[in-house]
Amino acid sequence: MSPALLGLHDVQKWFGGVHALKGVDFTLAAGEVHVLLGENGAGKSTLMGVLSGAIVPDAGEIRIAGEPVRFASPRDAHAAGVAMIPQELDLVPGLDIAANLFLGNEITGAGVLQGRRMRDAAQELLAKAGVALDAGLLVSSLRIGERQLVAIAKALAADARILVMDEPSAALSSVEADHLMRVVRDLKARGVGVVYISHRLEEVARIADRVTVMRDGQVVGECPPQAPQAELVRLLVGRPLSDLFPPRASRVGKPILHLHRAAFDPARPRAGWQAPRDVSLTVHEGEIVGLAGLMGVGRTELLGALYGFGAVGRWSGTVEMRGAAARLGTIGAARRAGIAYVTDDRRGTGLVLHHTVAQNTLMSIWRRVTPFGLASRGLERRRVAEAMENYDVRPRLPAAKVVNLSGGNQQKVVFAKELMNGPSLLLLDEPTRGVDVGAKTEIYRRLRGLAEQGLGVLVASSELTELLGLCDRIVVMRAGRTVHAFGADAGEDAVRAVCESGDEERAA
Amino acid sequence: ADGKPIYKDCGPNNDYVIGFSQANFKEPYREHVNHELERLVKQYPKFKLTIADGQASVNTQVSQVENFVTKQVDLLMISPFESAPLTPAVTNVIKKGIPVIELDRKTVGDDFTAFVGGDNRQIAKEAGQYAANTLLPDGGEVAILEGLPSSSPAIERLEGFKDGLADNAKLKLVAVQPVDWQEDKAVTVFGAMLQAHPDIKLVYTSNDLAAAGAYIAAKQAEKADQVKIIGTDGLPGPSGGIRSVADGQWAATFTYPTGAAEALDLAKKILIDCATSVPRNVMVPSQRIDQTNAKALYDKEQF
Amino acid sequence: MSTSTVPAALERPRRSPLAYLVRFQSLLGLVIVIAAGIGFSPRRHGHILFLQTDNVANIIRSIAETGILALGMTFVIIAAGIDLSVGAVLGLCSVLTAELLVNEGWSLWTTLSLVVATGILFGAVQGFISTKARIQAFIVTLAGLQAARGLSLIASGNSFINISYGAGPGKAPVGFAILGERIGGVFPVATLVFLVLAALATFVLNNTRYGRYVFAVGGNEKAARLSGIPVEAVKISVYAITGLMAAVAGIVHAGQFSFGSPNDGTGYELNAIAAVVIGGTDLFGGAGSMVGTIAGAVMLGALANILELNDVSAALQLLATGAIIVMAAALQTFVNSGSGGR
Amino acid sequence: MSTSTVPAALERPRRSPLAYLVRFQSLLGLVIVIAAGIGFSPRRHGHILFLQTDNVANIIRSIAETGILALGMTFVIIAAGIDLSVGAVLGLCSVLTAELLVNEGWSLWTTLSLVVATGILFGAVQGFISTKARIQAFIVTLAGLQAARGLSLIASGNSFINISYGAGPGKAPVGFAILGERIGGVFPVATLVFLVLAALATFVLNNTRYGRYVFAVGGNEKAARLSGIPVEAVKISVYAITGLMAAVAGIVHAGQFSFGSPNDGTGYELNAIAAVVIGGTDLFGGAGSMVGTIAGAVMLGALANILELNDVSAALQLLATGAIIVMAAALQTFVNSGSGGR
Ligand SMILES: Nc1ncnc2c1ncn2[C@@H]1O[C@H](COP(=O)(O)OP(=O)(O)OP(=O)(O)O)[C@@H](O)[C@H]1O
Ligand SMILES: Nc1ncnc2c1ncn2[C@@H]1O[C@H](COP(=O)(O)OP(=O)(O)OP(=O)(O)O)[C@@H](O)[C@H]1O
Ligand SMILES: [Mg+2]
Ligand SMILES: [Mg+2]
Repeated sequence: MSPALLGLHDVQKWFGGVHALKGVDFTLAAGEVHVLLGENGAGKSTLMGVLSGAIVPDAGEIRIAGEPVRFASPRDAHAAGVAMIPQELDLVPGLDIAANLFLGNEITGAGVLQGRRMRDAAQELLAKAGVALDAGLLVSSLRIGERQLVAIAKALAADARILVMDEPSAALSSVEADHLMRVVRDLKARGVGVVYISHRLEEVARIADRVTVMRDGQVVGECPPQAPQAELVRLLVGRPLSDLFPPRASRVGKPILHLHRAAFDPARPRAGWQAPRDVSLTVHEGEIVGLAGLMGVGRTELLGALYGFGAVGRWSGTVEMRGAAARLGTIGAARRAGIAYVTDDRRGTGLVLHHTVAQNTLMSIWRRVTPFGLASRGLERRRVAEAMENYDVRPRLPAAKVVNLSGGNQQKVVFAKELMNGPSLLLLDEPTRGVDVGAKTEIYRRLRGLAEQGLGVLVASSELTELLGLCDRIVVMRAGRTVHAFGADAGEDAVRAVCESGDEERAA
Repeated sequence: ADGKPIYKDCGPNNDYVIGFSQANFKEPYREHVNHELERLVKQYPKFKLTIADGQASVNTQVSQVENFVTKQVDLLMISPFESAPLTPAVTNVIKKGIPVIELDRKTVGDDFTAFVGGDNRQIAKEAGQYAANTLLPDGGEVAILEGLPSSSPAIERLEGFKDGLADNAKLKLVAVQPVDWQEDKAVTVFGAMLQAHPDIKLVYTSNDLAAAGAYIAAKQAEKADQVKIIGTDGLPGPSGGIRSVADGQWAATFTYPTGAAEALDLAKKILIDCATSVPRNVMVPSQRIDQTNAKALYDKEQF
Repeated sequence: MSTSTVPAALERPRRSPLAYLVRFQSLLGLVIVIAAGIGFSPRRHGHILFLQTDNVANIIRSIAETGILALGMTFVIIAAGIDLSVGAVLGLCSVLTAELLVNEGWSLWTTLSLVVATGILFGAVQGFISTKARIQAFIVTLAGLQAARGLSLIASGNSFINISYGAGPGKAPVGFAILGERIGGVFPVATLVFLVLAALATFVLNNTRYGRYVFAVGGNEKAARLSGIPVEAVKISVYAITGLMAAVAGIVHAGQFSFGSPNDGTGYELNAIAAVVIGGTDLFGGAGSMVGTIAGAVMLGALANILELNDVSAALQLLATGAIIVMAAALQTFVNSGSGGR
Repeated sequence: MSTSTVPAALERPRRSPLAYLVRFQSLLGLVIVIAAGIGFSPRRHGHILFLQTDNVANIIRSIAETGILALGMTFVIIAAGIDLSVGAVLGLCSVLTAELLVNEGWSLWTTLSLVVATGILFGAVQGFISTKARIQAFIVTLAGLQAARGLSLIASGNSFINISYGAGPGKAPVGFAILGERIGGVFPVATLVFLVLAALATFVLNNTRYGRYVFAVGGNEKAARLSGIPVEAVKISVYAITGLMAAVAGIVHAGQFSFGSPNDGTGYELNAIAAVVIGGTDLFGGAGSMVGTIAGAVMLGALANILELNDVSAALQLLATGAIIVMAAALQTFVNSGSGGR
């Protein structure tokens, strides 16, 4: 039989004390979509890093079309026809989209950059990836979701034989995700081999030809793409998982946050910052309310404006906390009102990447662990240990630098940090982006638990299944407005329909 | 004097280490002093001279004086960057029984063995009088390019020159700007001055570098003939001010004596001849270099 | 389908008037200072001295050297580096030039090429050390500053060297004097050198692949590496560029002052960096503009000039300079922030 | 850089020998220099001059002022800022002290409190401007440098001021002279001031909430703000601290040299920053150690001393200083890299 397009054999990688890859074998055939699943920290990104030349393995060999190859740098991998969409979107914020798409292989004539030609070519690539963005925009002005799409387009630009997608759908909402599926399918049709990493199990059935599951730096098994989710989960987590989502609220209490026809006008309107224009919703004690909508409809901005982050400005209309009119708009005010906030950009605004897990976890509660303004190492150590335990941050090293944690574990640290304050209202933006099923269920269960104790939660997510499974109510947004509210029993299609439809019925 | 030699380990047969703490190596004048000392010390086979760069920082220079004590030099020569700050350090040297010869600037009080130098104020005053009486008897506009503001030589030369100008009421001092002893700054600043005051007839500069800068600016403004330039330092050699005067670029410059020869002679008296006393103040006169004597002097020193 | 993202795109047209203004925000400070210059300039029978040809010529001459340094500095800073050694390297190169021409009697071209080579090498070595040994550029170039001063003391034998022109030993070729001349008695040759280099630098930064790489490396080193950009080579090269610029500035210095001194150029690095940052370049790298740098340099020169024209006292000059620099910078950030720049 | 970010104790539970070595990496350069000092020190009848009490005393005296400045600088740099004005503020404060004591005849305590207040205010204003107007600290403090020099020229009337002690007009209280004294004829009072402040600064940085805030703000300003840390207050306060330290340094300067001059302190900022960075603090903020800074300051002093004891020529001293600084830094990053530093 002809050799596989790609073959990784017995790949090993150590990071200091961490044995990230313990001898992994992995193959990929031309025109095949090979889905790679695994818990956070399983080693997926590391394995793909090895394949794309970003990480030099300590042992093992890489074969492409049977030929053994050595990648000392991403450059070599490019040359061998390997392209990668990294998990942590690595774009240059100061350059425009076109420049980013062609970074490293610019179009030049006589040594001079052909700006116009590149922009036109970029525009086509964007269209191919289903992105209607102007190629002249600075990447720094793009949303996470939009950056994700640009990263996809960038990978397409390389038109490679082997394309690695590390959680490409993490930041996408239904429409973009659907389009991504389509893109992957016609890559496949063109004979490109695709490695697809995701924590969204429902995607598996839609595109996978083959599924491989990793755990603790090893391949723990393959399974057919039609395998039932429960089976996948069992392989992933290593034990059967009763059910993903905890039971709904038994009883909801008094309203905590109440918005009626509320609007936020920023002091300095920013292009692309979708200010909340007409928002009506209520979050009660013990209730988890979801915000649904397509990319850019203003969920992130709504949460930001409530917490006083992202833009300075004033709220108008009814804004009440616990039945009393509240003057929100600054972080101080929000925190005094007992609001906590988890941003959707953990690397940019959620964490101090080069600080330790300990430092990050304690960041929002220094006040509590420093009696009389003096640091108490004992107190610090105890709170950190407890937090890492509660949120199962791996590896359990308080002194590990957050930048070296896997994406999912980074997210857990953000969570721990925000919840240590014991808030009464929790604002979550894409809370489980890049978090594995096991961790997700933990997070859901913990959220529900906190809700039971009277916490109110407002969560924006691009993952509809998550909202449907977790929330007591789902509010759909469009262009800064809340347009409809669904109960717990809402069906996926109904919600999607409202999200993607254009008409303007008022929220209940 | 009570008959005891100034330095107890003196005598004709020993070798001696002389430490010279120079205020800084920045100004050409100080480079010149260093060269003079290095040149002349060769005439004293018993002397070994080491020079330290005070880097225009009192803190650094104090440290260097202290280090000379640690190294136990036999005699300290010093050109203090500023007087008061160096005084305690020098006093300490005297206490240790090490003779101190100060060049160019005195420390406060009497804790030094001898001082060799000129008088900034006097030199600048002569320059002012020369301008007032000889160069511009019928008056005109005058400008000054000051050194580094609030450093003592800059202050003394500025005030001295003003005193001198007083001789002639018809002179009008139209502009005073600091150029921090620097040629490039002098070009820019004097260029602007000539714009604001096109009729400037004479400019006094606190050192030769500034004078060179002033000349460039005047030339670029095509006013080289109109503006008479007076420098200070009067350094010899192809790079020095004497030559610039000889070439007719400047009207005059006033030598600020190094006192190197005198200082070394004192050192010999103290260390080798075991002198019991030496003159405390050796004033080395300044000399005016002008069109009358510049050429002669310049050619003379090109032995 | 993909229409869902269109609104977002439409909200951010590429060429909004604001964006347009912002592209030239770096010129703002300059405009202000010039306006102020005209306003406060002393007049003589109706003529605004500040605008007189000679005065303008003086201004642009006075900035030639720091301007040249600032050009190189722009590359380094955009690449998220810094180079404190440029002033000292300028001094070293002016000394070398004088020494070789006058005392060694080398020919003009061999001298210039050697001096330029020295500058490039010195810069490249600094870049190499800080890149390979991963030492902060600040430290390496601060050390480089010391080393350059030391070398120039050695090269000059602890003394400054005047350049006199003519034939025969101890004289430099007359041609070299041109750097001190003014074309048509008006336009300073030194400034011409600056302008030519400025045009070149602007072109390289904005219109070549190399320029792109510099932005990428400064903006997101990891992304640059993943895109197959030779990050280390780029980082080293930017220091070679500052070295080159410092060498040229040193030659210009020696030329226009017929003079080489180990101490010349002291503190120039701060002026150069100031010009760059006032020009709107971000000290943390990844963003900046060459035009801005040029504007910044001219602004600083015009500022000093207007203060001198008014015989402002040394003390007030210092105060005014400080105040105006801050105001210019403040204005820029204000305009910037309107467009959601960081 | 890596571990200095970890408030030491947080990693105590598991201390590998490497981690242990790394915790003290900042001392490495110092150890080397001292070893070298002993090795190369000239000896006189058996005694190692470098180690003689007097010599050691001289070294620690010589670093008192830059040391004090470096303490403040450490806070600013960890908070991802920079302060170029400290040298000038030192000058300003030395002038003020002399002026008030000598020419205005103020009492010692009123003088000192006013001078300290001035320093703090000056720093705070700079912090306020750069924070509120969002101007890069480099620019604001460069302007501040100019302003401070301007002010000191005004305060001193373009002159320097000698301080003479005694009673009556024109004389400063005798007590003030103590700053020039040496305890038991050995230990310099100026150094004592430095040590006290150093202990204080180390404590504040490592053992207080404020210290933790400084690290957080420097590490990621946005994240810190989101976590409810009063980012702006912290940023302003660090400049107030450098201002305070500069004021104290200025007083010490006036005291130990009985002198105040607008020109004093020129260039000190670079030495202070060098001490900080050699001490292993990251110029990009979020990481650093006070102990490292102290070690860095002492190292620079010892280095200069050993070179002079050996009669190294000025030129070679510059070269050697440059080389050794780089080597020390290289060694640190080398040791660091073992522990996955950035
Ligand atoms: N640069 C690094 N230094 C140290 N440890 C690292 C580094 N990169 C990864 N690791 C560790 O290697 C292991 C695998 O990380 P990896 O990112 O491959 O996991 P992953 O499967 O991609 O997880 P996720 O699904 O959350 O992205 C983790 O324990 C992580 O902490
Ligand atoms: N023009 C912009 N400049 C800077 N940041 C922006 C801009 N537009 C959006 N953002 C921010 O980018 C982040 C990511 O946006 P995100 O991808 O979450 O949009 P979305 O969640 O898909 O749509 P939304 O959250 O608005 O419903 C958010 O914090 C958002 O505020
Ligand atoms: Mg991953
Ligand atoms: Mg969002």
